[in-house]
Amino acid sequence: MKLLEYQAKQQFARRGIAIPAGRLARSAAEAEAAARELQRHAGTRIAVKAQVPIGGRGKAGGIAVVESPDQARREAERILAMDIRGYPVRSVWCETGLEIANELYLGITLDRDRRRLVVIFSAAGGMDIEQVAETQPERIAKLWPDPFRGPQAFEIRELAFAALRQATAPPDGTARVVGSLVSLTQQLYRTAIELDAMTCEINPLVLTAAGDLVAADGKLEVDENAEWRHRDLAEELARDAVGDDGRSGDDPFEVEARRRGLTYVHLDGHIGCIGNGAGLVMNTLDLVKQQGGDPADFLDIGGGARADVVRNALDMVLSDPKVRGVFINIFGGITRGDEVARGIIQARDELHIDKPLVVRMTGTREEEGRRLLEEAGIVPAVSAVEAARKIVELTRDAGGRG
Amino acid sequence: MKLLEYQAKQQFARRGIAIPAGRLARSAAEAEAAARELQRHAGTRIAVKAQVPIGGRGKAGGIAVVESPDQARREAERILAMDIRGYPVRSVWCETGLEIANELYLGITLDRDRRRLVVIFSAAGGMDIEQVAETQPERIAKLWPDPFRGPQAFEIRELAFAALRQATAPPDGTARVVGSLVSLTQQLYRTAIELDAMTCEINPLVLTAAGDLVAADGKLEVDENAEWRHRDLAEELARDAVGDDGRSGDDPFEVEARRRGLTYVHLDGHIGCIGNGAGLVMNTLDLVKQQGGDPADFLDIGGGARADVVRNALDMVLSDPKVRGVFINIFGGITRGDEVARGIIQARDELHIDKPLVVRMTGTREEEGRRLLEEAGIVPAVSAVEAARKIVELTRDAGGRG
Amino acid sequence: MSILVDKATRVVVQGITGREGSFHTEQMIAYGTRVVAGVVPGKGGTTHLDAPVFDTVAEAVSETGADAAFIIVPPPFAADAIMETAAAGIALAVCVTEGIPVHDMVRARAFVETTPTRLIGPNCPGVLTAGECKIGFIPNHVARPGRVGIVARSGTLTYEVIQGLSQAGFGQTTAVGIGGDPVLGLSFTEVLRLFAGDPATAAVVMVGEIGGSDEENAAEQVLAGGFDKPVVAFISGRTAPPGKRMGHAGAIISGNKGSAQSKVDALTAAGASIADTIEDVVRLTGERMGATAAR
Amino acid sequence: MSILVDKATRVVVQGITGREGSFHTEQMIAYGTRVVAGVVPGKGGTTHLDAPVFDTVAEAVSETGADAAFIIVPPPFAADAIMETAAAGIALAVCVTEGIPVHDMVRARAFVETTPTRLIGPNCPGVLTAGECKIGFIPNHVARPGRVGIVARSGTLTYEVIQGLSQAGFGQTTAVGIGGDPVLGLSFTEVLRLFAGDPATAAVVMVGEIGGSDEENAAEQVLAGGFDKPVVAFISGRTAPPGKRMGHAGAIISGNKGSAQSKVDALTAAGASIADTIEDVVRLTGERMGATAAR
Repeated sequence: MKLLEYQAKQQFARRGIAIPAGRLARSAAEAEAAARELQRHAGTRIAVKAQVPIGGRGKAGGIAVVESPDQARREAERILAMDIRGYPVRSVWCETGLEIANELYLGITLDRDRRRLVVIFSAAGGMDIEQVAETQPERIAKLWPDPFRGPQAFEIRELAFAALRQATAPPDGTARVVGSLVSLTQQLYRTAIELDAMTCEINPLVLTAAGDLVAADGKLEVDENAEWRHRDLAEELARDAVGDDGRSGDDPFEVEARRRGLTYVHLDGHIGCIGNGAGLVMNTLDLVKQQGGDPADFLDIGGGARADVVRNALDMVLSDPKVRGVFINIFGGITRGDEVARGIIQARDELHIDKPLVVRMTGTREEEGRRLLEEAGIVPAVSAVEAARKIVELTRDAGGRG
Repeated sequence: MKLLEYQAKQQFARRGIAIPAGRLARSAAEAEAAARELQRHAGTRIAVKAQVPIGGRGKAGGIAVVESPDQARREAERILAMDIRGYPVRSVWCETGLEIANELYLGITLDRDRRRLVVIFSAAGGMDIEQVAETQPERIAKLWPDPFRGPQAFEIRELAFAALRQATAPPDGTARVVGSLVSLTQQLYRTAIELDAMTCEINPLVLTAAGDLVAADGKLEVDENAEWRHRDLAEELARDAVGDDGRSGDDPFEVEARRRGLTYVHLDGHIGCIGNGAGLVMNTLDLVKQQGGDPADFLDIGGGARADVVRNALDMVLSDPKVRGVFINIFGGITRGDEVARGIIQARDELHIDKPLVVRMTGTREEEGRRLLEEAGIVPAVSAVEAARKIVELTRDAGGRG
Repeated sequence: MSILVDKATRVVVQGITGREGSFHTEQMIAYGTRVVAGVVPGKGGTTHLDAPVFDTVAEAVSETGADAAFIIVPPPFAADAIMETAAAGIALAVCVTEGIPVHDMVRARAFVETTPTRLIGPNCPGVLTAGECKIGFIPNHVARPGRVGIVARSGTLTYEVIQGLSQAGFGQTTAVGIGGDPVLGLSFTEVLRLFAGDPATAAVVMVGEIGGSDEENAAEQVLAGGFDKPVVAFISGRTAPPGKRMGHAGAIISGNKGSAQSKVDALTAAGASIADTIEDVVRLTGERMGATAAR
Repeated sequence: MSILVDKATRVVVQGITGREGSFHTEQMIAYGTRVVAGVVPGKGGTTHLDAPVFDTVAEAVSETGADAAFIIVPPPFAADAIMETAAAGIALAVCVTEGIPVHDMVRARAFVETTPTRLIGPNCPGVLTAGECKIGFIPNHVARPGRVGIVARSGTLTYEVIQGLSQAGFGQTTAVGIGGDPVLGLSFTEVLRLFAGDPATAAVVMVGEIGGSDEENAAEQVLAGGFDKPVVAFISGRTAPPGKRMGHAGAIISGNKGSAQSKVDALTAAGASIADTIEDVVRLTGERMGATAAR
């Protein structure tokens, strides 16, 4: 689950992190009203920001700073008509501008190599942070908190002093900034832990002229494996997004696959690919390409899939009209050949599949599985390479290559 | 801060622990109304329980189980007139009765020897738990969770299975009970951590006929050193208790001392005792007794006390009309002699003290302190034993003994 | 010889009475694995597949001397089961559960590090020493005893490699599927070190995939430092679509590591032969071992 | 010889610029203690009492080689300061702060246990090696060098004992005030073991008090097991009123331990002489040491 900026900020605010006052708007008129309301209280400039679950919207023109409600309406109209890297903009977040003294960076993510979360802090926040990380790594300070203890105040102070010493223009009142960073980092860490975040980021983290730290942007991505722990959040997001699942820009096939609970990536080719296990499916795609074919998708039925999952998968893959045939590659381990065979036969019969199906089947219960397929008139291939060759051949015959 | 039963239960309930439905009553009429209300919803028997911050109220007759609102009124009237081990009963908690299958025990406290919290669980809960602990220690299972990790589910299962194997009549559906105990223990542990509890206890923890675990009683004591972290709780308690500070039964001198922020224990004698450091004050009391005197109090001004604290302490001690004279025993370490001397002189002058004061002063800044006292006409004693002898002599002269 | 498991390994199965747990335990027993106990809280005192069932791992260990665990419990309970295993002093824990929340695994892995327990997985096919013992899902009939060690991230590709090698006549010592999750127990680095110390293993096949930098680390820390056995490496996902990314934190941490090219480069520099297909793996293994030594 | 601190000890003061921190650092310097650094977050780069001030303990250690810390910061920050000290690799941390929440100390103590750092306190008068070094509050003029080791819970009674011994001509090696809080660093047990290994210490005075069972544990685990130096023990609070108790948990854990009688019994059984007053302490020390050996 990727939260939109305003949703992430609401989660931050709930845990004590300061954010600018703001309102969500789904139309130009709503944006105008929001700007009027915000200026009544604060009287400052207003930022109108595209809500899309992807970075780089600023450089793409998805953020405007306006002086008046009228201007907010015009800019919102323009932004709401945009499509940012494949994501149509469905809403804008209008918020009061900040008196910026410094732009810092604070983020938490998983460091796979260390098998821990890492807290990243830099005094060089803003849009160029990745470049800073590459060219001036000494300006990025990192902390890998003990997973049970979490970041201790002294560790955060060490992190903060280390980064601030590398700042080109160290902020005024370092002691106060460091003190605020200690609580802020603990709040952000708590957010990450409580929400099972894979990424939890504030960039820029604004140090205002008045000396306060404010989250001027927010990114938050929840581990999909942990969604069962966050049903309330998922519901809240759904409610918040008024009938939209918050992943508005996604490929419709992928949205449908998620609804069906399948691990599916939509691609451009003509050959549907289904396998058990991500490695095997990736290899299946590689084999298809090596044989001169173009995969239409990546679909992993995972470990231990039963007949109904296989039927579901076939139905999904064939819902893409570009698909001319399907390559099912099964090496049974936890997955059992007989279960998969039953699913394929059932799907073929019930869904009246008339496109070519090539099934490679080996591993646990392969004999039972192959017997079932043969009895149903489906000839299983022996090796994966052979199967790949065969499906490419069959789909080429079926319609000529793109 | 010792919470009353109903306050502890509210804290439990807030963290997901099941408690019986209940109402607080401060008069017999309120108890009658509460019983009527509770019976309307549940139709069961009602327990009317004295709210006092001390154990043993059941054996003292502070709990009645009633069948009707009318009976609730009569029992509440009786209980509200009681004084349980020095604590007058100011309120009763009326709650619905439970269908009890088993009475268990679950508690968390500090284990000084291990320097950790200990989780204690027994299938032999109820009033005799202390006796069980003494005579059948194998029926009490203990767990010392890592302070950063807290109790893990598997550790709680080990604890629970160990205790349940020792149960004389193991409850039905052990697997379900153990599963519930895992969440309950983690909730109780979270309560203890979040509230800085020195003791956090459910006894009896009732396993109902329906197979649920319900906290039939609750004890919760908050570390006084951590009260600054729980201002909201203190306020809530004060609000809840309607003008009463929830420590209704306390000695009025001790209540006043707490208000003044002093560490004071009221005793029965005639000699006021003030010192810096608990060990020194205890020794001061010992010395006074050895010399044949009776201490009127224990007052520790703590480490680093300044002049105003000393003045405050003298004022407090002398507010007890039984006090005939005061022994001030100071061995300066972090506490400085000159500061203490200034406080004594100021107090004598401003409070017009005419009762004998004996001051023993040595340690850090003792010379400066002694000089100040001498200049003000107060002769400091040289040794503590001498000082004790002198104050006993002076107070005996002042009014004859006991 | 072999690494991690052999004929003497005594296995306790956590989740033995579940549908999957039961099926795969049967498969393991059929392979020759000594399954000495099961653990299912609340079912202590019963028997399943001829093994005594206990409420806790600690009891299973003290009653049966189990020294390895097969953990096949649902995701919400898996991290706890891993910690229970480590706390009970089990030497090897194999967790096959898929879908464990990453934060759970970060904690479980940190817990395991405070004990001597070795963890394989989660979300892995497990470990198999040809003809002696298997813990996990590797199909029973694909392996045959020999001199090739296998360490792989992907489960199904592990099977492919074993099958390919066996069919070509190259038997195996031990195959280890370390799993594909972001937070794992044993990594390539640690398994390669074990193979380095195993005299029975004459060559190693490594099956990596895009993401993380375990392959790069293993190449730099183990293979480049005097690893004296031939290594054939296969990296899957070279044509996989790049994930859609959000936020900067990931890029700050991983930089350019994790791509297929980065892995191929590091492994090539460390002296490994790079295979483009499973067939390639078999061919290169033959070439590097010399036909005679291998079979 | 001595234990814990001597002339070479290099001390960093956490909270050096506070009113109390500043005053007691001056006293320590006047006693001869080598104060090499201060730590106050945000005041790094300044100087106080001729010592360089740093933002973090880690920097103070790397810049000055400090190996002991005097921690005098307010209660809300004290547990964190203790952990920072331990994480920075300081050998001895002395925390005098009073009023640290118990749960904070449970965590800080557990953290310290994962490091080689020794913690004294909190809520203690600190440590003093006569004529060489003091860290804490023990008044400067009461101690004199000699052969008696002192370990005490109460701060002010520590001073009483030192003064009493000094006035009677019995000098000291090291006096350690371990503090009276429920959760402490060094206990009687650990300090007595240190005295057992210190050839300069010829006798030990222990000052305990009611509550906990440190005194009983030390008696059973150290004194009864071949501790070959005379021990004089004083237990304060024998006439103190019993606290009002609530709940059963405390009683289940401590049983009958913690009373003055329990401590006196355990110490007597372990061969210690029990003193009823400070005067008694001095007299018994003289008797046990033999007048000549002592002075």
